[in-house]
Amino acid sequence: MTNTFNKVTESIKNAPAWQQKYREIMLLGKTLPALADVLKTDDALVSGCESKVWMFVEFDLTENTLVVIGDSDTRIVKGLLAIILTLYNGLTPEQVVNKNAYEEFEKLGLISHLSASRGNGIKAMVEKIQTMAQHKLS
Amino acid sequence: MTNTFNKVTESIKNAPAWQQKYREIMLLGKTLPALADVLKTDDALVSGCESKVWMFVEFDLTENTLVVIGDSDTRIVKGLLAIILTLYNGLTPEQVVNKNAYEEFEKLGLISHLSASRGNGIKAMVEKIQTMAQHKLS
Amino acid sequence: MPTLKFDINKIRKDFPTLNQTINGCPLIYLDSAATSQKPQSVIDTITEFYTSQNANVHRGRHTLSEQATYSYEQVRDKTARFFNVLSKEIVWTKGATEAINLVANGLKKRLDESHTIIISPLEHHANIVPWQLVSQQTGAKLVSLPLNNNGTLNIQKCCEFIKETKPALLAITQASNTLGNITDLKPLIVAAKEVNSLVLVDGAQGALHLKPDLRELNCDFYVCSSHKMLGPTGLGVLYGQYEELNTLDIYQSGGEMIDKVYLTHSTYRPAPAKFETGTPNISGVLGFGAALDYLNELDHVQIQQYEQELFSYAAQKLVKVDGITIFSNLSDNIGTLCFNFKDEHPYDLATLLDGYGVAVRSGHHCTQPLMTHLGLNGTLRASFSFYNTYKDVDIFIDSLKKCIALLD
Amino acid sequence: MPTLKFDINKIRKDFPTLNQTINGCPLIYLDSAATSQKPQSVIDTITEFYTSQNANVHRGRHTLSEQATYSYEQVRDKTARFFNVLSKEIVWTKGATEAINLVANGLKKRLDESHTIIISPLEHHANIVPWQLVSQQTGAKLVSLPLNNNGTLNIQKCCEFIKETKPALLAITQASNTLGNITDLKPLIVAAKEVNSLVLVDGAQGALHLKPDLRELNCDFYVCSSHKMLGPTGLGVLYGQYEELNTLDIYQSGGEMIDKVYLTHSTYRPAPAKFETGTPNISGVLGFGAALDYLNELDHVQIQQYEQELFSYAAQKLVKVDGITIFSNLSDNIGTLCFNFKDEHPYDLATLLDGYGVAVRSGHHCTQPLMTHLGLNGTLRASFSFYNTYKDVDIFIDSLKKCIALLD
Ligand SMILES: Cc1ncc(COP(=O)(O)O)c(C=O)c1O
Ligand SMILES: Cc1ncc(COP(=O)(O)O)c(C=O)c1O
Repeated sequence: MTNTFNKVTESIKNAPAWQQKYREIMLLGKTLPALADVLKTDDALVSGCESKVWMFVEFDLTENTLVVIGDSDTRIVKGLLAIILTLYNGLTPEQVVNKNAYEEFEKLGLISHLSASRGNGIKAMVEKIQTMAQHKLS
Repeated sequence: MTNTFNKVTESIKNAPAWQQKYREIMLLGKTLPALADVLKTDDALVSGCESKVWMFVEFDLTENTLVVIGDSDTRIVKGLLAIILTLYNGLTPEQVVNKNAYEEFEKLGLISHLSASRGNGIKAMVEKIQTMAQHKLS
Repeated sequence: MPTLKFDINKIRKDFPTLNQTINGCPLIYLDSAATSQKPQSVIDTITEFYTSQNANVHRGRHTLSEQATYSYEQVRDKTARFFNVLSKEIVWTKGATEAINLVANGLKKRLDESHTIIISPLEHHANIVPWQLVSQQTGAKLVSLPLNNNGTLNIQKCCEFIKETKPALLAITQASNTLGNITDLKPLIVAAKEVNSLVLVDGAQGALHLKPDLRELNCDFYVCSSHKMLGPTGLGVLYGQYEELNTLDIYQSGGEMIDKVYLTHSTYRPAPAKFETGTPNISGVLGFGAALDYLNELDHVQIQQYEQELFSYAAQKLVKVDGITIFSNLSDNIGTLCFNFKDEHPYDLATLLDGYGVAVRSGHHCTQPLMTHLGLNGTLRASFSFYNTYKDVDIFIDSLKKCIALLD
Repeated sequence: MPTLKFDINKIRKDFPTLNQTINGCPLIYLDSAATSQKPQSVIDTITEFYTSQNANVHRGRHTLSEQATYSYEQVRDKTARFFNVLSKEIVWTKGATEAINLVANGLKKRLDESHTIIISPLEHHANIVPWQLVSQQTGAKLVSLPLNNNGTLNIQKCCEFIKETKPALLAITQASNTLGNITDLKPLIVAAKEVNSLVLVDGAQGALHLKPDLRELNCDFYVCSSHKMLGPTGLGVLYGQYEELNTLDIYQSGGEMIDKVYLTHSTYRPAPAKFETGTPNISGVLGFGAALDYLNELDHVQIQQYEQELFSYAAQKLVKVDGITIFSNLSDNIGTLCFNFKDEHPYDLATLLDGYGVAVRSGHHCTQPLMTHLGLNGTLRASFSFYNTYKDVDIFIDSLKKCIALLD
């Protein structure tokens, strides 16, 4: 799992300039399959994002692991979403709760995206996943 | 008229310290006869004063001169009122309009009392007299 | 009164915020429609107040309080002179939004199903939602002026619409915060007055760039925000023609606005006092006074001329960028360029532009109905002010091209 | 967290305003109940914001705007920690007065003739007039707690009164701004909760001196003003227990608080956003954050102890001045002395004291019903804070004696 994450994000971490970091993020976003339009409901919207983010967080009951799918209408947020999905997909609720997304983003040099701004969706996306995991645990 | 004013206010102008200025003002206030309680109506109140000031502004129709009487529940304001009355009583409407009370107060070294503070009654008292005179003129 | 010739180099030096780097690049601030930068004199006034003057107003006999009250009321006079109205017609609010809410609330009791309120599809949410609530609460109809597909008003049609509708109130913006388009207010107000309508003008965008003479404009209410006029945050101005202002129902209640309070009822003071309760934003008012002083030192005609030339220069350069669509009207504009690149989401370009130190805004700009009208989800917005330079425009356009290149 | 020992000399240096002369005498500021002085760090934070950070919040993707938003929201968290509540339970208003108005307006639809609202005769007009209006508009009865002749509450009687009355709401001050008397809130709130009443506490005077733990206090709403807590003007705090807060009807409307806006209707965001419309007082919020930082650096227990000792010292000296009557309770007091000299009008003594650089307040202190209850037209009020000194007290008493001598 962490290997997948490292592989996926290596190019971001190693990008020498912010321009390339963003390019890599946007490329990553392109690899994320688009959600079918029928799934892009208002209920699935993650509130607190300036751009639209649709996200479904479920648990695979047999494996007891997280399954997250999502999409966004912007390239950059979609790329960030892709990172989050890689980070959390397949983890157990315990693992999710112990996984600090902010640290990982910091390592990628993307921490400026994690401010408390309401327009910034990352906080909201991570919270939605964490809430789900906590709910599962209790 | 200006002579009366000068005589009355000379001791204020010549007072070497603010303490004495206030003493003289308060003494002046004491010389002002109290209004009968029946005259202390809400209608007669000059609004915009922190302390209560009752004032009646009329014109002597035969002489065409101003007649002002008034009272206040505080010693200092009553003294200031006494100055204003001495300044304006007996003037014609034209003379009232041309008489700048602020200049006179400045000469007495009392200008700090003339700020735009709503709690300060002098502005309101002078305005009431000036409005009356202007009304008479037009 | 205005004495200084417009000198952009001198002006730049007056605005300390402009003199900084973002992500290693010089800041290019193109978000003045959201909030303006502040001249040093405004900052100094606030500092000075808290350092040596600080006291509450209207309540004390002691020197600090008298001084504070005096300075505070002076700014009311200054504001009145700026707009050519009377001091007692100026009410302090916390912003343009609150000022509109105050009027909306104050008119409520007079409205019912027989009345109509007209707004326009150009309005900021602040000049829409309060009227929706009034409409829901009173039954008054809320209707909208006709708007051309390109986001401009056909003034003649609008005048006819107003005269037919005979609204109780016309609430309309002086300039669109999204497009920058200036509303030709005069004929609309004449039409409204012909049918005895009240007129509220939302001057949040117009006050700085257009400096209206409100007596001449002949509207009944005008609102604007200090923070968009070089002044501090947390302060708005409501102008109301005195009779109309004083007849509005009271809004907030508490100390200061009252005359007498008994345990069961109270009596109120006349306007503006009856709309100003609680301790006001004293430092905000004093800072706003310094902003007005600053503006009065400059020649408004020169400011406007400079802004117009800068805007034309920017528009001409932007139009030439491949794939860009501009939604703003390029004449009669306060200096705001609203645009998109192809069908790209504006969020991405705004984020990338920030990498180059260029601050523009993306989104619906609190004008969702206008977005719907234009068939858009959101746009980019670059808004200029007289402290921007031709070099700002050049860097903006260059950076934009680089960002576009990053997209594919 | 608190690390520094209480050192009055150091503290004095932090407050630049205190270091000045009035009419040639050193300023003795005894009007902190009207507004507190500000430490240098608060002033610096405001200056810093306008000098290098200035941008609007919540709306932009560019760096300045993100930074401003981040700092701004941090202060909400800080405020929540200060009062031991949740961030989402904190609403920014323009002052304590607006906060009370917001709650009063938000409860209106739920009230009718069958309901009762209880206030106390100690309340500031800000916690009276809004409830009078609610009462007039809804038919709900407005009644008052019983108050002893000396201005103290008989808590047992009050509790019984509450339990009998079963009010929809109890709105009560944490401390009287006129007398300084502290309300023993806990038993009152327990009584109110027993009969399912909502409780609003007016903390305008209490927040700084008493630093309440709101979770423990168990009130539903709490309001206070930044400017009385070492922070800037134009900012207030409303705490609302989240469920209760979120069920309040919206107050002002416009941008930011909405989710979707159509031309005819809109949907709103959850609290606190739905109560915060328009551009907020950003510099005010950041300055308030610095004020909380300053307070957190000090040990609240030490502050309180110092204030209490200073108050006792002042009270003992004042009691001994011939002809003085003190109306304040001398125990359970936040540090405010309310008094008169014989039947002299307080205005005269306040004016004369100012001549000696002593800033006290005179008048009804926005508590006319309390004045009526005490049979007074007005009083003098000397209110102390932890930045006052024993020497302040000495000069105050000496000056007072000199002023009294001037009277006859
Ligand atoms: C007890 C009390 N409540 C409310 C207020 C109103 O506070 P503000 O004027 O900051 O809105 C005050 C301030 O004087 C007060 O002392
Ligand atoms: C046209 C217009 N009206 C109203 C407002 C609201 O102003 P404020 O947020 O200062 O209350 C704005 C600000 O964005 C605006 O641009």
